[in-house]
Amino acid sequence: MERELPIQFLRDMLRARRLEERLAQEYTQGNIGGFLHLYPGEEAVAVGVLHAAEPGDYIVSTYREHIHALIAGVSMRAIVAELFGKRTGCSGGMGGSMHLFDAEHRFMGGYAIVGETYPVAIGAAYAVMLRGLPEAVICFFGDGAVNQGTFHESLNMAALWQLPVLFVCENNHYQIGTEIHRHSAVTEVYKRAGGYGIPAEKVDGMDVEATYRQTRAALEQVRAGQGPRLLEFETYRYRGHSMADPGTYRSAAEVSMYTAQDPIAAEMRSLSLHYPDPETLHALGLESCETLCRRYLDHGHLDTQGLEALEAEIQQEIEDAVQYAQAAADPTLEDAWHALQPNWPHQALV
Amino acid sequence: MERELPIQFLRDMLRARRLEERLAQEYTQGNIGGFLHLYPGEEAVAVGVLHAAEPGDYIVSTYREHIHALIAGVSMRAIVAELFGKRTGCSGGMGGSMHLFDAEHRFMGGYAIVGETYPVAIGAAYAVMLRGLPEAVICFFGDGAVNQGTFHESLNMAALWQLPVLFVCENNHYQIGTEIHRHSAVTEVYKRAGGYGIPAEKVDGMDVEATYRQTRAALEQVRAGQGPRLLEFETYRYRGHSMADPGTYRSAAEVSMYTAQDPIAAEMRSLSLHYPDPETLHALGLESCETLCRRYLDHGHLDTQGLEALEAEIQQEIEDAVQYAQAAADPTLEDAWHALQPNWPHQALV
Amino acid sequence: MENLTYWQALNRALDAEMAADDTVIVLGEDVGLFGGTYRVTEGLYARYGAQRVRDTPISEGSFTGLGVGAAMAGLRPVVEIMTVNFALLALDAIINMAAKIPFMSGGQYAMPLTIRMPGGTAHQLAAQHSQRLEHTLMNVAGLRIVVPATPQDAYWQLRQAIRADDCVIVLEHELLNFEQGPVDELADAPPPHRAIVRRSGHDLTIVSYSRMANQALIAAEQLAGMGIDAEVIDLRSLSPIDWQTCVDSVNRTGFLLIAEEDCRFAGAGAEIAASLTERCFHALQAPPLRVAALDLPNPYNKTLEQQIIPQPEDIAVAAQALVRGQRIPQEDRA
Amino acid sequence: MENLTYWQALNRALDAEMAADDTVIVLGEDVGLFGGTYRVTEGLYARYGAQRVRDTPISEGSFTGLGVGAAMAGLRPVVEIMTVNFALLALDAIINMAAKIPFMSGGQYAMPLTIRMPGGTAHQLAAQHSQRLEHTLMNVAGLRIVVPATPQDAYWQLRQAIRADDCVIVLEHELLNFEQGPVDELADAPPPHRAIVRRSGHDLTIVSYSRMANQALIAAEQLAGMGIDAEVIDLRSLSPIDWQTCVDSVNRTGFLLIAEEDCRFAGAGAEIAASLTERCFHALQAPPLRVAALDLPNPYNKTLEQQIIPQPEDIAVAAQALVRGQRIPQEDRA
Ligand SMILES: Cc1ncc(C[n+]2csc(CCOP(=O)(O)OP(=O)(O)O)c2C)c(N)n1
Ligand SMILES: Cc1ncc(C[n+]2csc(CCOP(=O)(O)OP(=O)(O)O)c2C)c(N)n1
Ligand SMILES: [Mg+2]
Ligand SMILES: [Mg+2]
Repeated sequence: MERELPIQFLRDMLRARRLEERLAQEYTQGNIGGFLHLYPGEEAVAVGVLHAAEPGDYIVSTYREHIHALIAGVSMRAIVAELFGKRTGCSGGMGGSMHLFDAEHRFMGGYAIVGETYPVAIGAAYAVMLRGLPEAVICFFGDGAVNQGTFHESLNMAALWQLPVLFVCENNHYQIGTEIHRHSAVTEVYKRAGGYGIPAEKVDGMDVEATYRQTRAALEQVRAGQGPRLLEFETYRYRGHSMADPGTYRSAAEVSMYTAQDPIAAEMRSLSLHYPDPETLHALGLESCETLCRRYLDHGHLDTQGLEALEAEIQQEIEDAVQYAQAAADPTLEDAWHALQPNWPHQALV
Repeated sequence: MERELPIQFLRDMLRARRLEERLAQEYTQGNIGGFLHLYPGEEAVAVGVLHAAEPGDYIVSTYREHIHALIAGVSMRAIVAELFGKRTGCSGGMGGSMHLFDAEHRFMGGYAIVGETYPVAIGAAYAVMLRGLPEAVICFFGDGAVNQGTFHESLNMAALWQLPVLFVCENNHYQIGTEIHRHSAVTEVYKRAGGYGIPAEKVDGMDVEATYRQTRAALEQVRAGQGPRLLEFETYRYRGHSMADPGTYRSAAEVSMYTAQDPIAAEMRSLSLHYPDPETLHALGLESCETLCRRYLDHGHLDTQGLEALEAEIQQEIEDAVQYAQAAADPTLEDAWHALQPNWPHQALV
Repeated sequence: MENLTYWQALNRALDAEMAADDTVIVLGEDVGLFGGTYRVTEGLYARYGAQRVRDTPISEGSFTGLGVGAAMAGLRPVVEIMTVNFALLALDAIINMAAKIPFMSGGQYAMPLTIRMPGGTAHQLAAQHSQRLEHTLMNVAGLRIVVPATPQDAYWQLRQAIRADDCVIVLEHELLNFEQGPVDELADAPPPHRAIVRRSGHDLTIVSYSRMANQALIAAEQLAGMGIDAEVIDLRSLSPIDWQTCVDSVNRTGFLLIAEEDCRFAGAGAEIAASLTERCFHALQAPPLRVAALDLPNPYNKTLEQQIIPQPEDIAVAAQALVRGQRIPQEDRA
Repeated sequence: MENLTYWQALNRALDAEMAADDTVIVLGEDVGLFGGTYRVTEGLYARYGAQRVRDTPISEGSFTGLGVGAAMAGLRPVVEIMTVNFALLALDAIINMAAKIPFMSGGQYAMPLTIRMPGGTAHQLAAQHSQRLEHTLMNVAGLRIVVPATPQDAYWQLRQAIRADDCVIVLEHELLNFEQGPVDELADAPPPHRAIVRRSGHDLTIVSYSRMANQALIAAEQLAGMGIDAEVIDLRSLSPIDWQTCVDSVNRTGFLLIAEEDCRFAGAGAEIAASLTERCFHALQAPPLRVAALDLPNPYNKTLEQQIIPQPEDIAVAAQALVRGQRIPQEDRA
């Protein structure tokens, strides 16, 4: 692996982590509205997968997409401004946290209806196939999204027509409060690709280098016209499903059910439903960012000063993005009418 | 196998075949309207499967369901009257060919939107599970219906909650004019049950005794609370998709594509799109009814007089049903309003 | 008589019916162990167990259809679709199955199915999470639709829905869930589809439903300050609609204003305006006025979101212009 | 100038656009090798090949969504949903995706997607195969809806739909498919959403669309026999609606009758009645009258099916009663 890559990985993972820690604050201060679905714990997937992508690739994501957008190249300013609902946000303030779009970076959007990313992805892939270009479409989805009918319909068509799509499952083991063994009869997502004859593998989504390597290999086959591939990344979200997700009353319901749960499952759930303390995470070997820092320090990829410099630079970038967003103007009703149908103004409809 | 069973099989297969030959005539004479989807060629599936069922079992079917209803015990009179749109039809003349219902025989209906039978079936099975009864739900669907999202969603829930459903795929290799290898990435339907951990097998759907044996075995497991099972019956429809299906112009389109098709596929398609002559069918060993007759004559299950008597008795039953239907009255608008909400008349809504 | 939030009232209604009839089951995403996204099913999982309070996968089309099949086989399922927006994935089950099976079967099958779905514009949930579906469901023969605006109606109408032998859609409003109100669990309920006059007045009739009915009451107070005495009717039900209560009022006041959160073009208000025009044409002194959402998807931006949905002030201003015979400026692009 | 059937006109339109622009693709069930259930895509498979004329599995939700993604990536897909009835499975793709993506993306993405769907009441296809969906789609900001009633309009409006950069729904009528009419492929088309006066008269205005507009013309002839001179307006588009053409007419005639095949309750006619009442209130001598389908699913029985859908005679009788100021008996249960 190239010498600088590890540093880039770490840099982007820290950018992701620090940005979202800040977003959580901005949300509690009321600068961000609606639902806010955060990514801490899952950074190694977005960073590894998107570093393996080419600029010409299309990306289709969910409502938990800030980091996908960031790593895909969307400016932090445009992302934060969108979350603040501003005119200069990447969706003009119309979309918000769940609907980041950036046509220039082929970031085809965040979709808030679970299961919508599949058809959008095979559609873009259909266009790529017609043009015969060596481009790929990267389609993100969660473990819960696997049970939506569109998964089945779209994977069948992708395989039937050998479309250039890489299906990326971010398996964090939860559909909001429902653990995977309670929503899927077969809990190893990659096995479900067999029903369509799509080659699939499971990858350790907490190891950024593994996610990068495996994705790169899969994308090569996809670009070579060998049809779709599916990768299941075992990963982990440290926070609640969304900021709106009140952990408070859940524990009560849990307690009344604990007896029925095995200890690991209970441990896992409590992790995903409450904010776990760093110790617990280390104990479970789950703290992707810190683990990575330590590894790179040991391997001599970087030294403490380097790390501090990196953190400072990132703080700087975040400060700048937040200030930019705060200063930006709100969109007007005119903007809204224009966004509805960008083309109408130029057409005599009636 | 009990001594009388074979005769019952043959009897029901002939009843099915002769009835639908008559329905085709009645349709061309304008006594039946709408779409009429006929079953010739597939009789061995309905007869074998439903002879293996118990009276307490629920049956959920498609728009190609006349024979499922007939073998499930719905009277031929009520079926023909429904196709004639009469008040005494099994759906009061409101449903027609695609919507036969008979609550008394737990025949939960013919559904005309492809893919609707799965959720209805798991719903009935959920009720059975709650009551803890040794009943099963039999869910019919075609090879084309496998690609509807409800297949995926419903089979996952059936497996997750171990619901007592037998999924019966009537694989006649066609989705109207689209052959299976052009609509499914994996053409062996039974393999697609693997994605849900549902045990599944392929069965020769042209052999009534095989369909009976395999279904019985599967139903025993289902009733024993071992969860859902799926059986794929390889079968075959001799006629067009429906009476409305004009074979005429298709051949033209085909010719322009023949080069691209392999001979067997072409042979198969031409078989399903035009009415094949008996010789061709025998050559392919596909004529279920006649093959069965010959086998039974050879095995001495019955003799020629017996066969003639059988045919005569069946003609009699069909004559009677048609006359009954012709004589029956049309439903009134009053009946329609009542059918809409059987309960409203008794309730003060506002 | 107790003060309960809207979600608590719904919770009590579910609990009462589940306790009274063990064919009643609840299913939906996170309704069990998690206790319901809007807390409506809180505690039921521990009380009635995983089989009667079933957590489902994200498979709206099929778990709603499961409710249909279960209802045909003798259960009284209460399906929770987490929000109206996801019901777009279940419309085949609702429209082609639940609404039509009793009819297609010649009346052999009843459809004792209740489908709950909170919807409407909440706080900056953006275009895909802020929709209304009433206009779509109203056009479907075979469905009944209730739209409770108060905890008391939420309690009454959900219990009535579960006991009805037809498919009843309970359209809740996300912003009402945490609002409080008195609930009398013992009082007799009015018929499920009876409209009520929430405020009587003689200058004009404001017809509304769900959360917007409460907004209309606020507007009525503002109007009182301007010397205009508005009558406010809360329909409580959108299918069927209790026309008589509306007709009596409009014939007295001569002016009709319809306040709805739905988009104006082909929204629920269109039917209300059209039917009441047919019934009260000669009593009307001006055309019925619809105060509705702009024909735009919901923008995420907070200020814009407020602008596209009618606020009490908008209702008051429009009502004033209506009775004073002034022209009402309409944001209308289509 | 040629005489073509409605399906041939649609076929010519597709052929012309596919020949002119190779980003135009057609997809749907049996549109290719089979030639299309209603023959609309006949011959295109042989001419443009399997990639541009794509036969799909029975996966309405996803192949419609595929059209959305393809449109975002630079194609101009024409999705055929075999009939309107199956579109209930694709409403998330149409409403939550196609209609909202341009808006949610702040106008970054256009949506050059055309969705064709034949619908309406044909011959005894029963409840699940005889539906109308216009009321549902009209309420969705971000969609445009055309409803051609003649081969010429079918040709013009489908070509315009394919060239438009917005999502356009082409609602065809199953019973129109084999009707003939003159088609001039060279003449300039009127704007896609302009209504036209198909017959001018001065006694009353009949507003209609799709097949029912043709039925209204028949009724108008019957009315002429009774000495009543009806003006018949074919809307051609249900979103947006060309109000001005209607207003001009109603202000002249003073009477408005709306003829639609949709169910009466919350159907398309409700919006037409409500908007034209707002715009023509003082010119109206009687409330706008809706002649629509009964609020029932379609019965299979032939006689009943005819009874629930307005026939030319029903329109004529209602029109007569309207202008003569008599009461119109309404079959109305809800
Ligand atoms: C069709 C639909 N149903 C339900 C929801 C509500 N919802 C939002 S996220 C979510 C869980 C999704 O879980 P998963 O796919 O594993 O993604 P994760 O949130 O874990 O990243 C649910 C049920 C929705 N947005 N869309
Ligand atoms: C959702 C939906 N899409 C399309 C149709 C039109 N259609 C009716 S039958 C059919 C083919 C079904 O094929 P298959 O499931 O193999 O059953 P078969 O007709 O071969 O018995 C299609 C596409 C429909 N009825 N419903
Ligand atoms: Mg998850
Ligand atoms: Mg088939």
